[in-house]
Amino acid sequence: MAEPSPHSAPPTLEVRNLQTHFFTRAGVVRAVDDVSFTIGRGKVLGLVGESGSGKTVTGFSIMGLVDPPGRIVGGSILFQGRDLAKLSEEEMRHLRGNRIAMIFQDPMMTLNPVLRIDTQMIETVQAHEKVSEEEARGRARDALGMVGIPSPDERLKSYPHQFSGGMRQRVAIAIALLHRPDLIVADEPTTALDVTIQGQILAEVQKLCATTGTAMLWITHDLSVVAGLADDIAVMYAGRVVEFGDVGEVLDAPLHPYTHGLIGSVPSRNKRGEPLRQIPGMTPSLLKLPEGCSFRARCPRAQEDCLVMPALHDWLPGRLARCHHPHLDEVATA
Amino acid sequence: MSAVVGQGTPVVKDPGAKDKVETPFRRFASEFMESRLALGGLVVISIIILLAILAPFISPQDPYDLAVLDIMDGRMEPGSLSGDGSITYWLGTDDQGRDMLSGILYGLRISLTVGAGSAFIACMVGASLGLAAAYAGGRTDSIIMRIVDLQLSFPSILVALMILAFLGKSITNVVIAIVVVEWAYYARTVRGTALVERRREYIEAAECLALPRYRILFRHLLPNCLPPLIVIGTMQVARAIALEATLSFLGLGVPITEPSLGLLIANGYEYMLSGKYWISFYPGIALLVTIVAINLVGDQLRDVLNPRLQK
Amino acid sequence: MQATNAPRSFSDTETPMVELRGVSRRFAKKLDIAAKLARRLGASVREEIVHAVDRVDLRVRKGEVVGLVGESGCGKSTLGRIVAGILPQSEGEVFWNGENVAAMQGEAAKIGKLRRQMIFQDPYASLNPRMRVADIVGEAPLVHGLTTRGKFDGYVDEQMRRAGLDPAFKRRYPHQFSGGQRQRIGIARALAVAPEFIVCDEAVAALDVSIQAQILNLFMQLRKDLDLTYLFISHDLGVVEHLSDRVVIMYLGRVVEEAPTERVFAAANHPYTQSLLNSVPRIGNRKRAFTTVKGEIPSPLNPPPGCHFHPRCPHAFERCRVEVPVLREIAPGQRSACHLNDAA
Amino acid sequence: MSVYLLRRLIQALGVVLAMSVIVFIGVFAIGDPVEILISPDADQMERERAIAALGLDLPLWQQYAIFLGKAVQGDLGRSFVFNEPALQLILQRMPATLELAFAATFGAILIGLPLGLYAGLKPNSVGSKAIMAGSILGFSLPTFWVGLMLIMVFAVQLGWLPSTGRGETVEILGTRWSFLTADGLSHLLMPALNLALFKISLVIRLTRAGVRETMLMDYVKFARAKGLSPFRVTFVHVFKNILIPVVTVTGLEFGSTIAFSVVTESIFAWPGMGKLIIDSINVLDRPVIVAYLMIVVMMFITINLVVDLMYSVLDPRVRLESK
Amino acid sequence: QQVLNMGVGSPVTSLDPHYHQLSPNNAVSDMIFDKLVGTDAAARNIPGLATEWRAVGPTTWEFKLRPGVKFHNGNDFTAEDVVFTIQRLPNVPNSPSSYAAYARPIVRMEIVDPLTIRFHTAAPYPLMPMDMTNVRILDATTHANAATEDFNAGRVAIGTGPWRVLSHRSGDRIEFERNPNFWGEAPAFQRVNYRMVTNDATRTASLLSGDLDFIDQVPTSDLARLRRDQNMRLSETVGLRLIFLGLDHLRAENENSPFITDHEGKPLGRNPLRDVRVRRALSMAIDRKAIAERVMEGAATPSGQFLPPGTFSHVPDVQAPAYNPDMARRLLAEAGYPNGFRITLAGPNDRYINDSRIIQAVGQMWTRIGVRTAVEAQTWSTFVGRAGRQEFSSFLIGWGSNPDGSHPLRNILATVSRERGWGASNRGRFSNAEVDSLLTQALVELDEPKREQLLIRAQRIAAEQVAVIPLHIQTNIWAMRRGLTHTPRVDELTRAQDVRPAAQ
Ligand SMILES: Nc1ncnc2c1ncn2[C@@H]1O[C@H](COP(=O)(O)OP(=O)(O)OP(=O)(O)O)[C@@H](O)[C@H]1O
Ligand SMILES: Nc1ncnc2c1ncn2[C@@H]1O[C@H](COP(=O)(O)OP(=O)(O)OP(=O)(O)O)[C@@H](O)[C@H]1O
Ligand SMILES: [Mg+2]
Ligand SMILES: [Mg+2]
Repeated sequence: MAEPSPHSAPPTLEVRNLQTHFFTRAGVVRAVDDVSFTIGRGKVLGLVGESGSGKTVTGFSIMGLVDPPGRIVGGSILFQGRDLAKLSEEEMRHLRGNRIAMIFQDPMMTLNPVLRIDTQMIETVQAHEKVSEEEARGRARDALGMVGIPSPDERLKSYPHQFSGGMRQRVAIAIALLHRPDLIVADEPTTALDVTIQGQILAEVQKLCATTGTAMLWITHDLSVVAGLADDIAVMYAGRVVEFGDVGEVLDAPLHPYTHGLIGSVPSRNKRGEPLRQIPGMTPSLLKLPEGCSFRARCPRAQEDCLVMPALHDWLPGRLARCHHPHLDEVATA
Repeated sequence: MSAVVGQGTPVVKDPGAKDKVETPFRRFASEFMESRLALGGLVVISIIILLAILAPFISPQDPYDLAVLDIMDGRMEPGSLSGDGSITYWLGTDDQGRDMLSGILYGLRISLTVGAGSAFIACMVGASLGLAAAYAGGRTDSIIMRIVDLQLSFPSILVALMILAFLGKSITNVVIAIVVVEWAYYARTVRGTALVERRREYIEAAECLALPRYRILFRHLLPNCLPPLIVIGTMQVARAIALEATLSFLGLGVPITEPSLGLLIANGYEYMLSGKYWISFYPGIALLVTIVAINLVGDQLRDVLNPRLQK
Repeated sequence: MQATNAPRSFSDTETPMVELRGVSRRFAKKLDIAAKLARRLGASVREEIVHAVDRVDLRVRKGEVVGLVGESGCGKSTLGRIVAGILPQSEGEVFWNGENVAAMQGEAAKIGKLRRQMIFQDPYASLNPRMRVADIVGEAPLVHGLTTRGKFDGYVDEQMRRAGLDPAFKRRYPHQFSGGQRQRIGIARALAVAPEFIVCDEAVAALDVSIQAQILNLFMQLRKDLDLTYLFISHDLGVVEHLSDRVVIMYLGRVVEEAPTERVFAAANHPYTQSLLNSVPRIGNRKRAFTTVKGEIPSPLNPPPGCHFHPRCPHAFERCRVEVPVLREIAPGQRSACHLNDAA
Repeated sequence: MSVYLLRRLIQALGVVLAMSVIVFIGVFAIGDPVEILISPDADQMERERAIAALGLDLPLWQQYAIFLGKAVQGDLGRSFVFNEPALQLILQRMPATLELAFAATFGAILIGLPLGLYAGLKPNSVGSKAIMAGSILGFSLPTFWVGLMLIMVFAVQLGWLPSTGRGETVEILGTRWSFLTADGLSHLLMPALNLALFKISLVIRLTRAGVRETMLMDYVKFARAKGLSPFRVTFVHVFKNILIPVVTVTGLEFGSTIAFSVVTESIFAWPGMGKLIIDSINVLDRPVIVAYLMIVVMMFITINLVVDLMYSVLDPRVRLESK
Repeated sequence: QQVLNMGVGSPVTSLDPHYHQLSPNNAVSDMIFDKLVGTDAAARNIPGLATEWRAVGPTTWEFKLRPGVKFHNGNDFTAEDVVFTIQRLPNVPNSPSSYAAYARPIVRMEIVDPLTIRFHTAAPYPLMPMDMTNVRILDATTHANAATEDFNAGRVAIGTGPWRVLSHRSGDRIEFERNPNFWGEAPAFQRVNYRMVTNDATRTASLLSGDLDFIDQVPTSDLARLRRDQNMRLSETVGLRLIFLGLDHLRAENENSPFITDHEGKPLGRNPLRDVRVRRALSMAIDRKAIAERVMEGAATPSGQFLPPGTFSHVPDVQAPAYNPDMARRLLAEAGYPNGFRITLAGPNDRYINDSRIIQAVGQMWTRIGVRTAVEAQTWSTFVGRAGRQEFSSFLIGWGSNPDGSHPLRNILATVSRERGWGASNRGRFSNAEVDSLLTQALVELDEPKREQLLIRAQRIAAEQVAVIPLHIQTNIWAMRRGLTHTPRVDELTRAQDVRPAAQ
């Protein structure tokens, strides 16, 4: 996370020490507990981490869509310099779908099954701009065209169930693009899709980012997607960002032992037929996180001092890691 | 075949693994307890069931024994002393000189028997047929489901009326009538759930393990169809009690000499205008409390057992 | 333990452990009286038939790991189920150690079935939520007489340990385990009936990367320890590449290509295989432009005629639209179903 | 669509036929109408004459065959008691019952939907807890009891509403309706409320459950993520989805509303079909019982069909062909 | 007050006066039509459309018709209409309970002049005037081809009576208008709204709330309240309906009666009810006063016979049996049942006033003398069929008599005989030769005092033999708002002409 130089514009999004907790009967779930990262204009940040590490909650926190019993309890979310965490619901509503858009994971569930596509698109246009229905329809048609849906005029009159998963996800992306937002939060938008369809969508997203200059937070657990798509990467573990940096650098020479293990366990990183490198143990429950570094119990490098929670420290320029004993040695060899 | 586990596959240990085994029942129970209202309902039902079971021992009078009733004690106000001075009618008497308190306690017995009995039998019949339909599929399925449709396409109260008109009055016949009316709900519910459950992979796994069919049906499929069954079961108990009351009101319920709550209400109902409220008021309260309590419990069960609302 | 599972070589002459010959599976929605009547009256109704698996030949030799790859709905699971004996085929024959499964009787049939086990995709749905782990694992052995009531505990413990589970957990219920642990329970359950052949249907797809590695390692370990044979169904090419000796690629119910693993990844022949390989993001490929296969996957309800892939194929020509290509050997151990091979 | 309708038609025919057999045998088994209908001082000769006059001297299957033959021509027999065609008798009374049932159903939706919506949107508020508690009461109170209480309070004690009967009617299209006159409405209010009570609870619960379930759906969250106003999210995205179960269930319940009007009608002396059937059962007026049940079955079938069609209108995912 | 809102408890099923013998139908017919012989409130014959009648020969009755009577549509009433009416009686299609019986004794009709008609019978027939109190006269021209539906639709509900039908909504209400040309006393109201409110409690509630001015079949449970209410008036009279217990006389002395066992539930091997001492004991064990006061709330008079005092052929010296449980026990012991036995008492629960309550009360009383009684109440439709098939050992039933002892004797106490048409409702199969012979004589005796003596003797024997156990005669009760008066009728008919504004 390079310090923004004083004369350049603020980054599109800067999340600092974000904390979002769920106050359940069983106790406080620290779903997001100290997350920080920055996304510059037109950049793609890949947010990776295992299931339950708090990626989605981070996304919803940015959108201001954390539902009770969840609440943002700390930190700031600076969007073009404004702290979203401090905005009123009404102000937030004006940003949502307008300046910040979101794409959800499951394309089968994100569109309202009983409303036609045009209704769902036009209402989005009209929610933020006073335009005639005709004009809104025109915008919707253009957006559909942009994501590569053939004969958008006809398609507007369809219901979601008449589309395949890939098509629906494209509609969702089109809806996100309606107001040419400055930031798109994409929560695993291709995970539910087939490989070839995922390829199509990724290609389109790449093209769009390049043409519109929109910044993108791409949430996924698939390191290979991030590798191909993102500029920067943030790795989450148990509600915290444990590593942040340029995609290439991080993937080639991860600092944090967790990132290290994660990348190591990707099959294609391993020699065929040989046992995969694996991280022993499993992710701890967010309800009762161990004291100190939450990765401690699974970490081969853990030592006494790991009983103290490490801070996200920039060990190298633009390379941050939350670890007392990062793999600095390998950076040198890489 | 060695059972050696290499270091590549470490045994997963979980601290505190041995202390408490959270059975599905226990988990369900703790979730159920979360609603104080439902807990209250459960307590009330327990008390009511206890009262009903103990009725012969705690009620001042055997309201079914014509020898101890005296019409000269008929329609006495709550708190009156019987003609021979032997008992105090705390809740008054009905037209036959029947102690209302005893009548209500015994009436609870009958209402609960009818309600629970008919719900239970209907559940057994309906669940078996529904399960068979879902598992066998094909022709069996469509025959059973057509019968269910037929049954459901017919207003329950009319069916019950017809059956009772045909069979005559008795507790058994009321139970039969309610079973005939309600089995179809169970069958449909179980079939619906079973159709979903039987596509789940654990059933395939059981088939893959070449387990006998009955075992798959009753050990794997049935237990997983239970939650919705329990929910409609409780609700249907309440419904059955209300239905019995209505049938009694329409003159086709249990015999007059063994009055259920419904019949007590129907009897006393004629006295409402003349101010002898207690003859139907107290049984009415008893009926209401019972049904409300059952519904409260059923309601919470529905929430707890609903997979879609499960956390 | 640094044993390498170097690719083995197999002779074509030995009897395959599992062989499918011309196996098809159709799912049909039959017309009822009303629909038939309506058709007679001129309404345009027809039977809807899904050719989930369409004339597939497949051989798996003892000790081999065969990867089965393809996109959603192409019939991988259906094929896996047929092999595991859960689902009967509509046509064709399945052989187990050279014996026609359909002809097997009584005890032999049961043993044959038990020898082929399956591990399922969804770790949450594949365990009966109302049974304790001990019962899930031990039920079948007990029923089939592989163990007795007296030895039950020890038997279950052994299976659990082998799958990397602490036997202390055996009185627990599935919901008390994480996804990876559940998958281990599923594995223990399958191992408990002493199988020789295991169908893994997307067995790691639902798991996190770090857990996925644990399970994959377990599979490989077991293969070595117990001399198991796998049919490994997956849509994750990376996993398949890592694990299998041979890869079979399916598209809309048909096998389009089949080859040893290195060969597939080095010299894929079928255009579908090629585009599949191209679309897969690789961790090694940084900031690259994704290439795309055009078009959507067609519905298996009415697949395109001829070669199913032709509407999306960049090389399609006239013949592809009308004639179904046959699977032909194009290189040693490599077979492909594409008309381009004839043209060449 | 045509296949679907055809299928429903065939099913309906089967159901009606099966029903007619069951009903015929059932009604036959209940008792001998002659015993009830005949004057107690009628001697044996008169008795035999009556039996022959009513066609009860034939074997059951012959009676059924005759019935079926006539039924095909739209004649469901003549009432023993009224000496009028049973069908006509029932059709005469149907408007009163329909009026009552419609009033109850619409009332239930009008009252239940907003309450359920509120309870679903604010599940933890005191108001919604009160609503839910109230709805359990509504479920639990026996209809007949509530009916009498209503009369006691609103007619006898307060004198606000007429106690029983149907009010003034206006003739439209050959049938008489009372909901168009003030007097008629005032008569309709209490019985409709009585009948609606259970449905109100039902609608409240359905709505609440629907809202709670729908609120958890991704598409609702997505709607919010689009920046839509809470109003639009609730009343377009959520509402349209919960309308589906509510309409389906209330539609299906419409049949049972008609059936349950038996109780309400007899309490409020409402001259509808429900009262007719109770009276007919009491005097074993077989043709009326059979005709009533046949009509009810057909009504149920029609209602179910209408509900299904409505369902497909409301929910575009449901294509009738694929059912 | 121009409009009278009446609420009746039983539905009127047809406006055809010859379709179905049913009190509610008869009441409405009495408002629309007239009979040759009318009956006053005490059921005594009074001139109707006939001004006088007499037996002009042993087999000939002559009726003089009232002159100047017009039907509602203006047609004149003549002897032709009488002939037409009598001929129509057996020819009403589908009638389940017809009036044909009243036409059967008449073998020939003779029109002497337009206002005189003679009925010829095969044998002497003393009951002719009473029969004529049941036959409503139709118009030969208007009703020539009228079907029941035409009456029900109101099209031909045209008679000579005090009210004309304005509209009829079956099962709901009938609206009447005063017939300005009525030959008798002019009705007091311009319009009558005759509504059927079958639920007892709602009927009372409607009266209390003012929706109705007048109701019949007042539930006994509401009597106390209505008596107290300043704004309400009651009108009551002892009726003609006896509530009694039927006993099994069918099973011979050494046979088992179906619902009688010993205390262990084993069959007795004999039928105790064939022993008159047992029957007497059962009768004595019943505290009729308690039933009349407690169960019926005063709306009944204990009775030992079918007819109330003051009616033709009432037996003056037969009183309601006195309550004497000790004597009853003694009689039982004498008969060989010192410990009693078990019996089931059956009865309807929806037919007579408090029917199921009465059998429970009787059950209490019998149980006290050692006859352990189980009580079985069922709907009338089930009950009446079983009773008719002699399935019960003892049962409660009622009988509404014509005010002539021959009516109950012939139908309930006479030996069942198909040829004579006797014993139509003799469900206990009582049979006594002496009763039969007295009845035979009475049925052809034209001399009224002689006939009355024959009937009294027959009834006395039946009472001594305890053929049935009479309980009480119901009191007919109507209730109305203050400001109305009503002449209560023993025959239970609720007719608008009996209601008038009260004299201020
Ligand atoms: N409403 C809630 N109440 C309680 N805990 C919640 C709630 N929503 C999320 N959590 C918890 O927050 C944690 C983070 O969840 P989140 O959905 O952000 O994970 P994720 O990284 O997106 O995982 P996945 O890859 O499975 O989508 C989880 O442990 C989850 O249990
Ligand atoms: N029981 C069934 N009834 C009807 N159609 C079925 C059934 N099972 C599978 N199919 C159809 O057969 C086709 C192949 O299904 P299958 O599950 O084998 O695909 P798959 O390759 O495993 O897909 P996925 O990757 O989604 O698991 C699909 O189109 C599916 O809809
Ligand atoms: Mg997520
Ligand atoms: Mg699959």
